Amino acid sequence: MSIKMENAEIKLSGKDFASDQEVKWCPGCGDYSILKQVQSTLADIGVKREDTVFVSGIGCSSRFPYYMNTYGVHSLHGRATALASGLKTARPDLNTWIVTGDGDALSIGGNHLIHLLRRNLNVNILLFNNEIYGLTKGQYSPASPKGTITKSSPMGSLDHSFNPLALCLGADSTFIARSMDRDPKHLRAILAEANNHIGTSMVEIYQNCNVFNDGAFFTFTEKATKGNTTLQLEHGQPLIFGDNRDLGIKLDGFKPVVVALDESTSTDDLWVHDESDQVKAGILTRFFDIPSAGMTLPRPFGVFYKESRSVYEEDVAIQINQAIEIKGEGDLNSLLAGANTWEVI
Amino acid sequence: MSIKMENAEIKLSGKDFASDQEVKWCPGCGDYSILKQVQSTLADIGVKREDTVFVSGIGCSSRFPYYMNTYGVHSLHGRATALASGLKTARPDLNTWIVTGDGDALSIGGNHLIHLLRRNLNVNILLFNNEIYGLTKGQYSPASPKGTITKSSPMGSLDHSFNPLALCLGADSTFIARSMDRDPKHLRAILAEANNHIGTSMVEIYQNCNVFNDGAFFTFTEKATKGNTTLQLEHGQPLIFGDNRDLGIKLDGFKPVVVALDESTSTDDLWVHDESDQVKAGILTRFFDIPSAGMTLPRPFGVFYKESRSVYEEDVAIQINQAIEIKGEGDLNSLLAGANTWEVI
Amino acid sequence: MVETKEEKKTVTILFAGDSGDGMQLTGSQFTNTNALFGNDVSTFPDFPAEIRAPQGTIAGVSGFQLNFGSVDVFTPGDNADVLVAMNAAALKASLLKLKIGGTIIVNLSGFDKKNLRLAGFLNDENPLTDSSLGKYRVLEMDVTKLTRACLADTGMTVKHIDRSKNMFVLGVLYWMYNRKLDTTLDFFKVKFKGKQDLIDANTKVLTAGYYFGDTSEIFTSRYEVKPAPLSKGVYRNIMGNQATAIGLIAAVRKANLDLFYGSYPITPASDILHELAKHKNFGVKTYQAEDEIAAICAAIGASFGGHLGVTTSSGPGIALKGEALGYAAILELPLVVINVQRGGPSTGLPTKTEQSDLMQALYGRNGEAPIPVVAPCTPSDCFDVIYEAARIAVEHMTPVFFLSDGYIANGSEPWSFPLAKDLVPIKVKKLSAGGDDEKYRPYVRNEKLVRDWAIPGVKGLEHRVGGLEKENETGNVSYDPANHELMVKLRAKKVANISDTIPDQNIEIGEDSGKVLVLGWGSTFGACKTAVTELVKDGVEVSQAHVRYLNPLPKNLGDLISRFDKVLVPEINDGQFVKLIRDKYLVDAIPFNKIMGIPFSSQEIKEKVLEILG
Amino acid sequence: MVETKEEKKTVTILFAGDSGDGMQLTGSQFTNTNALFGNDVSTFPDFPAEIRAPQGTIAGVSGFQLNFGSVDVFTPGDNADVLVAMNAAALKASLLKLKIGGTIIVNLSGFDKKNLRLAGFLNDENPLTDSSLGKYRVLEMDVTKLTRACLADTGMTVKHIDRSKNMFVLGVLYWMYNRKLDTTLDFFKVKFKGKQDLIDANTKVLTAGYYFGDTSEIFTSRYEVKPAPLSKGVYRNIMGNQATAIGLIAAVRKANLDLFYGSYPITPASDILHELAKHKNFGVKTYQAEDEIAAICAAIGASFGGHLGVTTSSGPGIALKGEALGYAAILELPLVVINVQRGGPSTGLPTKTEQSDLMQALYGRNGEAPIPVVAPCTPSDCFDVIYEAARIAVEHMTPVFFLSDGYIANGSEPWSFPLAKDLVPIKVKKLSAGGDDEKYRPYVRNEKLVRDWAIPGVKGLEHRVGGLEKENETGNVSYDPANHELMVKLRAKKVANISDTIPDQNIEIGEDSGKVLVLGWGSTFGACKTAVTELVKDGVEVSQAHVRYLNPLPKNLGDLISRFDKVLVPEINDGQFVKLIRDKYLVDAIPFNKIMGIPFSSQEIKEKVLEILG
Ligand SMILES: Cc1ncc(C[n+]2csc(CCOP(=O)(O)OP(=O)(O)O)c2C)c(N)n1
Ligand SMILES: Cc1ncc(C[n+]2csc(CCOP(=O)(O)OP(=O)(O)O)c2C)c(N)n1
Ligand code: SF4
Ligand code: SF4
Ligand SMILES: [Mg+2]
Ligand SMILES: [Mg+2]
Repeated sequence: MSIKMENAEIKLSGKDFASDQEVKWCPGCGDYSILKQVQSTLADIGVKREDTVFVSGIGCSSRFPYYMNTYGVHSLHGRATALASGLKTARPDLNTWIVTGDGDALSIGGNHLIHLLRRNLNVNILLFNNEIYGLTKGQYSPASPKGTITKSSPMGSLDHSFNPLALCLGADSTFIARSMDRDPKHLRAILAEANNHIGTSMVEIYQNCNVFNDGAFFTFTEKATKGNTTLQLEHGQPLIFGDNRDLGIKLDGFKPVVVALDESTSTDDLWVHDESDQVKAGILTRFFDIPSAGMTLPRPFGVFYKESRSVYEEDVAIQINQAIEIKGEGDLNSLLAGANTWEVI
Repeated sequence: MSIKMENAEIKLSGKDFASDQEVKWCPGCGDYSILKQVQSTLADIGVKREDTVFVSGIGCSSRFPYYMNTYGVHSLHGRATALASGLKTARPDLNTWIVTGDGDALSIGGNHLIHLLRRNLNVNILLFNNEIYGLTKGQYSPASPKGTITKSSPMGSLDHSFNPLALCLGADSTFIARSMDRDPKHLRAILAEANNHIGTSMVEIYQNCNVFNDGAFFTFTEKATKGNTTLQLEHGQPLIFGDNRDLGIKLDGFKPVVVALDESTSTDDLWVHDESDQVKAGILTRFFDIPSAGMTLPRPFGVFYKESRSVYEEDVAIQINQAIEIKGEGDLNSLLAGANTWEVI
Repeated sequence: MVETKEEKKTVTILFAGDSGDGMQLTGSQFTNTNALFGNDVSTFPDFPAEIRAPQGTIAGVSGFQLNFGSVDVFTPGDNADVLVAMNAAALKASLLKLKIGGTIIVNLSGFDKKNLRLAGFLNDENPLTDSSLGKYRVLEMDVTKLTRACLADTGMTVKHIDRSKNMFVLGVLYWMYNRKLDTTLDFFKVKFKGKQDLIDANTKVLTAGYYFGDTSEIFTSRYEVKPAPLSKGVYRNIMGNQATAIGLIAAVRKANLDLFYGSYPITPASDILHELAKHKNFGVKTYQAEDEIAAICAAIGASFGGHLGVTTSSGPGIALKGEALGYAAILELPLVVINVQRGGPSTGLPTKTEQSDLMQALYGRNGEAPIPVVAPCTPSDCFDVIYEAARIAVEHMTPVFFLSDGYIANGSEPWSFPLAKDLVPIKVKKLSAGGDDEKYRPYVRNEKLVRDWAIPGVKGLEHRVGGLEKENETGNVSYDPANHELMVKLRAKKVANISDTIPDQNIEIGEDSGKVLVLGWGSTFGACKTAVTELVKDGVEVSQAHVRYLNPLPKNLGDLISRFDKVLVPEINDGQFVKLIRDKYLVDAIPFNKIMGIPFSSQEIKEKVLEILG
Repeated sequence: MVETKEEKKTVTILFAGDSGDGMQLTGSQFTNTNALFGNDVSTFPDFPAEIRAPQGTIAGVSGFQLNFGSVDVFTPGDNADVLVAMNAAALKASLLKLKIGGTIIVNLSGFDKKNLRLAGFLNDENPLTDSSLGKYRVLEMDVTKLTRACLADTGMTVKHIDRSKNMFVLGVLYWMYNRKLDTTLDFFKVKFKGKQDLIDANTKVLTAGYYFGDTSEIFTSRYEVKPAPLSKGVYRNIMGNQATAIGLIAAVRKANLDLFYGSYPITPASDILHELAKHKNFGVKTYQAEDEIAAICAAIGASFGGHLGVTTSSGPGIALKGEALGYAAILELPLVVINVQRGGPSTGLPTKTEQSDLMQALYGRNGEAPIPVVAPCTPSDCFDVIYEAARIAVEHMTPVFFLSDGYIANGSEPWSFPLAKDLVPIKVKKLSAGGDDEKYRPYVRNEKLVRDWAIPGVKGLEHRVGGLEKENETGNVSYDPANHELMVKLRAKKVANISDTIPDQNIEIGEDSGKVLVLGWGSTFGACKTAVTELVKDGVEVSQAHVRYLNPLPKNLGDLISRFDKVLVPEINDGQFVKLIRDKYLVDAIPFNKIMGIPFSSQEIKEKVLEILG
């Protein structure tokens, strides 16, 4: 019983998904680009505006729904995932997107996030990770590397940060991916893949907060460095990267190693990306931590892992149908009367 | 700056750790055994009663502190981890134990749990997993396998369950282990190891709720089946199990496979347990899910993973000392006066 | 054997035994049989917080009190006429509740050395053998032994056999009160379906108990409690939580809505979840959330999606919902919030009853966020009041609080249930298409100040809602000072307006003016009604009014109150509703409080009324 | 150039510009200089919720109002004498706050086509060129151009240069009010330490502004605001949140305790966390928790461990703490809970002020869990009141609510700060060794009904605490009905007893009886005081009393109130404290409410008083 969403009759453009509200992020904020890519991806997908809902929590990123000319819910801090779970269970027919920040999703909302992932409702989560609390003017978040100096940590934060995608994988997420604000094409492609996945799609998006954490991801997003620091994952393809695509990743046992692609090493020796391999996906999420022999591992982008598992809201619908099959459609009068009645005359 | 706990002058026995309160679990409940093992382990460790604190949430398991003749806090549902984090940050000198249930830790308390794990305070978490809500009289928990029939799921639960240890590993836990109520010796050994680990020690304990979920773990705990269904992890030792210790686990790439130990396969071919290998620990936590060629994988018990990482409350203390070194011990009069004053005469 | 038959108007029986003794089952079977016979019935189960507290101890005692009569009964009885004590601890824990001169039926093997010790009797002390029970009539029988004997040849284990001993006692009581065994025999057939041996065994024991009454010499009389003059109609027996659950289903059916029930288990509210989970064939979606916050947020999400979102908890869980309640209030979406109150503060007394969450319901969130509050006053009233809660929620686009409590939730009474067709209609105004406006304006209001319910999927109604202050009509985020004041006032007025749609406050008993008004709310109803009825009979100038709508209050309440010299407000808390009354009407209303986790007795109310009359 | 010098008693200046224009900095520099000069000062910053709302728009306007005088000032001023408008939007948003006849200093380049359009002026409409500003004196200068010219040869980029334009305006104002530049020049040295080019550039622009005032012909007069007759002493300027932070440090120092501060960021409370994080050399442990629940639970854990646990939030975050608050109350551990209130309900108006969380503080949790509530009335009063909160928490073993608000938190005033040695001592009664009892009984109480603080690590005091009802004295779990009532009453009495240790309520202004009493709490203090002072001068029979202790209330409050014909309760909410007064004293207290996210003006209070006098 898979739920089909109807497509729009008239082809809409990205602009048709923009609401009439003035966008109020800081000039230069990475959120602008993400907004644009989401709008044009929705147009590409061809979903109807009235069948689409954006649910967010609280944070700069969570202002997102106001800018979408769809249905929208700006919920409470950390609760977008919880609210969307109810909405999607009630209304499996709605194309549901959750927009959240690293504070919203990982700090106050961490529990609802992992529970949504395990239940695997068919929704898309866009986690705008800027490694900072933007809206409250710059405190460290659970995604900020230890030692980050902020208003609330003038001597450096002391909390070991989460590895967001590793956490999600630990919570039995069925789809994890990473993209960034500054690569529109990549972002659109990942958004489309997320939308296609049946189940909870978790997309971490590196987003620059140019006011409180400017340049947190510049090594991965700027031309000068990006080639050697990022790895584009493609299913079935060997892990190759580098400005000249002359570097690759090999597995030495369970340890990823960066190798130069020259006479002695061919692409055949390289690790071939397999989206369905949970263990390897786990290693990829840990490319932060693992010190590779002599060389820093690049940061992977793309779809790390994808798994097909039944979807909560469908199971709910199926169980209701089963109940009706077994007991018959509920009859209110019998329910009111119960099993034992007597009459007073 | 590692914190040393003083040991008791007089050797105490397990009974010395029992409070005067009547134990009020159902007759036959697995909690009794755990209580006893904890009491005797504390005696073995030689910690002082007055330096020891048990913090729990709400649930049958969470009544634990009342039965310990130490300091104790029976907190709120899901909040033991949060409360203990404050206590341990304030008082790094206290030997701190958290007792929690699968509902308490994984349902309402999921967020505080994963945040405690990443912060890595030096405390021990005992998660009594009975795959049910005991105290509220039998609803399914996030640890109950999908399809579990309970009062709140008369047609079977629809929520995919957490893999508790995989979740903890995803949250960057520095110590994860599993034991059971029905193997006192094993449990005591693991408790002692947990206590020795500097950092948050996460111990999942399979516990039988004989009233609402009787026998959930009998295949692993009862003599008749236990040999072939359980795997005892020992650091540096090959993965051997079976009634006659004639079965082993081999890795086929990243896939664990059960092999018979005969002429063709020797123990040298087997996977050797390495507590420091996070990737392999991840595979071990997934022994639920991975269907091994033709044979069910045994359930591992013991220490899965152990890592040394700095401890939050020590970092806090260090930072305070640094602040004092740099600025000098705070002077209240200067603080009151601030930087700019003027006098009215 | 001489058999005298004594007629009784009402009888109160208290079954008390160990948690494992099946007293709840015994009590409810006896209740059902009496109800079906035609008595009016009221019950009150009282069990320990532990699943199975240590056997034989006071902490482990589980009680079930029921009051049945040939006249209307409004409470489970102040004091018991008969106490069934399955062991020494049960006797010790319950004796205070027995009337002087009352009957004690004791299970002799529950008074052996071990049991006496566990119950805390000192060395060799035994109430059965010393004179301490002199004021009562004690009927001893060795239930355990008799049951074992009865099933000796079945091949069952002793442990299994002992589980049936409550049925022996039940049989004895059926004999005493001259009741048929049919209801319970039918019950065996359903409960032990497919296990004929168990059906046979229980039938055997029940019948044995009945004949034991008949043949043994220890009983000198049987009692007759005739059917009560209940109004004509078809009746069933119903518990409060059950009534709440089916009330919700009835409401969504009549409103043509789907029900989404987001909840996290907590005593004494969980049974509503359990009941609803049985009725999936009504399309009910029960969602066991990861916590109370997730539960209410999911329910809000479902309401945004066009379902009736409902969420339930008890005190501590409700405390967690405060932020989301304010959110639901500012969104102006329908939501029903059920609080089955228990003893507080904090974790408090999980299985005991209390009315101490009224202030939390009225004020427990940040900012100005008034929410309607309604409270049922008896188990069956839960049906009517939850139905009203649902009606108000969807007709006025607002969260609504339903304040039940452990006493009502677990209590039961006969209920002349309605027919589906006779339930008042619930008018839902979901928009089915976009309007003429180019941009849909979600916060445009009708004459009652209620906005429309615009549900995703409808073209032309795309809109965004959120917790920031909204511009009037458009709903766009607005920081405009004057707009904020306007919106706060509009939301408050919308809730206040509900008083136009609710009935005037009535006088339950007594004249509509006089010396004392007993003004209650919630589960004190029965005790107040019994007390005032008796006082009025005695010629005391006292009346009773009982409030079901706590916010907004009925329009005529101030006027009604003003016609009495004194106003007494009994509550199972430290004085909460009384604050509301004093603030609102500036009358020196007198608080009367009991904070013991147990209901008032009607006697206590009577005495208090007489006391303030001087 | 003719220079006239006009003497002024008080002057109110409103700096308004784009969020990026540095108005907050300009305002606080001007404040500090005036304060150091000896004026009495009161300030009120008002900024948008967005970090940087769209440039040039009304939503992006950031304002800073300050009132300084040669007499006592109690508010940031009802209306401004001078409005600094850096662009068209700032003018449009702020004009209403300017007095008729007031002065507007405009930055001409902020009124170009683009800015006019962004501010929402229609085609070709320009307030500077049409007659719409006829009622004001407009002083135009092209600040942007002048600043650029001034730094043209520094090689700085235009973007960087433009950042200094606020300093030009500040220089002009220093000239207008005849102030020295020293304080600000010193500030540059600290702020731009190590960046000599920036120090130089800002110095240049500030000086240029000053000389511009001196030489340009547009100013006809300078003003003189003499030092205020502040009481003798040493002063500093202080903001409310800052005073709160250092008050906490002072309290733990005097109590010889360690401070554990568990918090989760939220506007407008976060600055307390930021301030405390700067003072780790006082041993302060700041803990940025994962959410508000974790923050309060961690603080409770720290209190159990013997620290003073403190937790802070604003409305929505406080709502999340309800369950844990009841828990702290039943544990009877010290805990300070700070709510810096903002506009509600729900997410509401995050950067605006409101007093609408009083009921939440009093009642926002399940069960009977009374908690003391105190509220500061000015920025510097935060110090005294948080100190009191800490004292009450540790001396009475209870959580204590401290209700500040956005207005006080961000406002500032001169403060005659105390010496450490003059602070009242705080008596902590931590037990240092086990007693004679074999079993330590943690809930034994002293004559004030306060239990001891027994801290882990001490031998012989091992004990367990929890949220279930406790047996009196032993603290063991108890379901005993009478014990529950006893404990509820004991806890309530313990809190009520605090009224013995707090000062009687005083009359702030006016006679101690009369026609009208203006009875306020919290941040309405200044407006009420100004209003009543002026009315009294005019011979009106009105007095002011301002309550800092909201629970328990001062013992004499009822008596005090009863001596007035009418009681007016002004609040920045829909009427909350007034409910308490009506309930408690049965007087027909009159609510006076403003729910606009902004404070009362003294004029509003005056008018209301006159209105009710008829
Ligand atoms: C209950 C509650 N707690 C705290 C806040 C304050 N708050 C608003 S947004 C936010 C964090 C925002 O960080 P993030 O989610 O990373 O979003 P960003 O602004 O960086 O996009 C916080 C702490 C709130 N609004 N509500
Ligand atoms: C805030 C709150 N929500 C719900 C409850 C009810 N409650 C008590 S224990 C429990 C679950 C217990 O399950 P678990 O943690 O697995 O412990 P167990 O009883 O199985 O040992 C629940 C839901 C509560 N006490 N407080
Ligand atoms: S504060 Fe940061 S995240 Fe927020 S809008 Fe500005 S740049 Fe973007
Ligand atoms: S309900 Fe289950 S877990 Fe709880 S005490 Fe009984 S057997 Fe143990
Ligand atoms: Mg962020
Ligand atoms: Mg459990």
